[in-house]
Amino acid sequence: MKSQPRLLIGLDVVTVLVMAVATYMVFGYAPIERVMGAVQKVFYFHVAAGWVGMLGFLAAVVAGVAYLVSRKPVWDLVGLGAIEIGLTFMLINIITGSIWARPIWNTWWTWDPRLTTATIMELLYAAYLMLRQGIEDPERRARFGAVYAIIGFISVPLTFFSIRIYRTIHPVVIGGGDPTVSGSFSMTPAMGATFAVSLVAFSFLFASLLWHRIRLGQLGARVEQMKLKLTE
Amino acid sequence: MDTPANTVAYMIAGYAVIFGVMLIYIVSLVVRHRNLRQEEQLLEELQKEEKKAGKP
Amino acid sequence: MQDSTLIEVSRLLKRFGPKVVLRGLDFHVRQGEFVALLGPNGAGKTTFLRILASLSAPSAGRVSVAGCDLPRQATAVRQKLGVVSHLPLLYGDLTAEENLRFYGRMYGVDALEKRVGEVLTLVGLTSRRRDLVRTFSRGMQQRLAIGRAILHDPEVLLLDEPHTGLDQDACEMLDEVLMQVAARGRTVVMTSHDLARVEEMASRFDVLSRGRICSSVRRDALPPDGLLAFYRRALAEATPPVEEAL
Amino acid sequence: MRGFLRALGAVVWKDLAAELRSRELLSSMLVFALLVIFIFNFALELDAVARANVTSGVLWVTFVFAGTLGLNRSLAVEKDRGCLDGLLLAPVDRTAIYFGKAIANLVFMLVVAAIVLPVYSILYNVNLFAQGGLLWVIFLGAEGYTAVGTLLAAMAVQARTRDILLPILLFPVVIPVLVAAVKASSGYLQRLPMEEILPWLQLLLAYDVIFTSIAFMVFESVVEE
Repeated sequence: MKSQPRLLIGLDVVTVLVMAVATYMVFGYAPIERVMGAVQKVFYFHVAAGWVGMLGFLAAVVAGVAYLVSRKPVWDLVGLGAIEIGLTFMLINIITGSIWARPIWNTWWTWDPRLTTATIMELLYAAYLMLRQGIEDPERRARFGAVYAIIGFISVPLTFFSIRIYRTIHPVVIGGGDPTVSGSFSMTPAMGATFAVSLVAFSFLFASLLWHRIRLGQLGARVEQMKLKLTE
Repeated sequence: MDTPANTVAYMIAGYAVIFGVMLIYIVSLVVRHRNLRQEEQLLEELQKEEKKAGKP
Repeated sequence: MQDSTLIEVSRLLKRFGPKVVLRGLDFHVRQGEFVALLGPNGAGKTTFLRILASLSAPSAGRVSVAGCDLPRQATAVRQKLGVVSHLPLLYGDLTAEENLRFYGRMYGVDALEKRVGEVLTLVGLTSRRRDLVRTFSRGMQQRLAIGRAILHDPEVLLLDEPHTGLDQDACEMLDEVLMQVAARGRTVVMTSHDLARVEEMASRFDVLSRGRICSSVRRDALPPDGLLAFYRRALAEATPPVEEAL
Repeated sequence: MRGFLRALGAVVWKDLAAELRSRELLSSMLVFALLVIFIFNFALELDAVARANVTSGVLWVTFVFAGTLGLNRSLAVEKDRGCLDGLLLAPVDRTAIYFGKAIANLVFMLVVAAIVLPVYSILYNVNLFAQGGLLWVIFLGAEGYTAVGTLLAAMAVQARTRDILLPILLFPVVIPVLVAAVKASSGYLQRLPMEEILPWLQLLLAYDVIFTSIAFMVFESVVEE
């Protein structure tokens, strides 16, 4: 087993540092929002987690296309890892969204397009994992995984639009939006800075986790190979 | 000026979920990694034994 | 002799994930040969035949059939191949005739009705042409499967264990059809477990073991103690500790 | 191109001829569809008021469920006797096979719709044929559904868990079709002005175009080895 490459160690260190800074900014630097109070602070990591989820699913599509073109097994590991991470962070996004919704909209759940789409994505990629589980041949598993990741991701914007045409009550923070929608707020510069740092921190976290997950997959593949050699 | 609503409990719950789920995922990575490493070492030993047995 | 080589396989490698099934297989067949591929279970016979049939892509190595490379020129190769597997590849809810008509259209066979009639006569199913394949016995299905495979008059016929699940009579009828095809100068590659049966039919015997062709012999060069003895020796030489019994 | 159309036609003809003979697929889809409608009748208390709102939803849920049944069966037939290999051995473009299967499946869905609609009309004393637009919606919805469904069913039948896999794979992807088709249908049934129906029709059309092309591009990698 090769020891960790220096770049990865560096990435880990940077990730921990930026995450610490982001966490500090959320609790110590960003002001408390005037109407919603402390719960508004959930917003920073809630959106950042959703961002990582989307990054993961997007990376899985890129990896899927790359796999279908090149047939290199490493792209399958990238795709699987990206989806695993995407699922984890989309879950965080959905739960925190629900926690936010409770005091602000007085309900745990709303059929708002983003929330609903996020949940459908969660189900979609859970189906991806079930599809993989049902196939023994690793090559076919990779191929079908790639195809489903592509099909699934392309359906997401259409799902979003189809639900969007129902009226939304989700706050549109960036780019103004409807001020009458309860739960929307305008960001002060300090809030904006905190938000930006959170996004950067979570992006680093994503890169670092994905890299570790790919290495885990490679280790798994190596162990499989050794097992085969011994049984021959 | 209105005083903000008291929603500290929700904020704490939110961040507990955020860090909790991330922690679970990282732990799962570590555990899977450790299991694989153990298996790898075991297989390496078996391979060595086989080579020894094969030589004479 | 170079120009009559019909199937050319060199250093063929096939991997399923970490598992290597074919490791550097070399295989050459000349026009008109009837090659029997022998080997224990798991030697890679079916995998090899699926690669020749263009159903499975090689991981590495060169495969060419009738001058066309696989998998690049797969469509051209498919036109020249007839394949019979241990599954019939027929639709139970269509009649014998309709099955052949369907596959004939897929292959773009000219004067289809006439050809369907010819093939049905050849495989001895003319009287059952309007019956559903579902109602056929295993032997009749297998004969029709051969009819399906030779419908477009392919240059090469590939057969994977065609005798599996057939009784004695059905086997003999199948062999008769096969010999007629071979007698018309077509090239045949067939895998089988039934040594006694192929000893009568094939013109060459190749033994596949652990993903390689380990021995090959023409029928006229077969040792006096017969194919079975040759096969056992070939396997014993290929795998030093005798672990794969017949 | 002629070879492509010939092969496509052959696959469609083969599926329809086999189905005409056995009627296994259509009869199971139909019986299932009618059962679903009856279950809805009691589960939702479909009185006159409720019906006006839920008719299109009931119809589409019925089509979608019956559709998975048909898709699974249509591809399982190919897999079981090795016929899929038989198709793949033919010297034709693989996408001709895909379109052949997809068109046959679309025909089956439309046949089911053609029987369910009048039956529903009689059962509930509404005329579903009064609005020609509804038939359009059914065609567009069924096209998108079978385009994706045929592709995913081809994957599902090659998996170990094939019987349970198809709906799990298919439903999250066809939600846009379902939402748009339900809204467009109920728009027509409630005689809403065209500008309220149009966005849904556009969404359906966009879905059909996008997913038919995607399936066209990736089908080969679903069946090859």
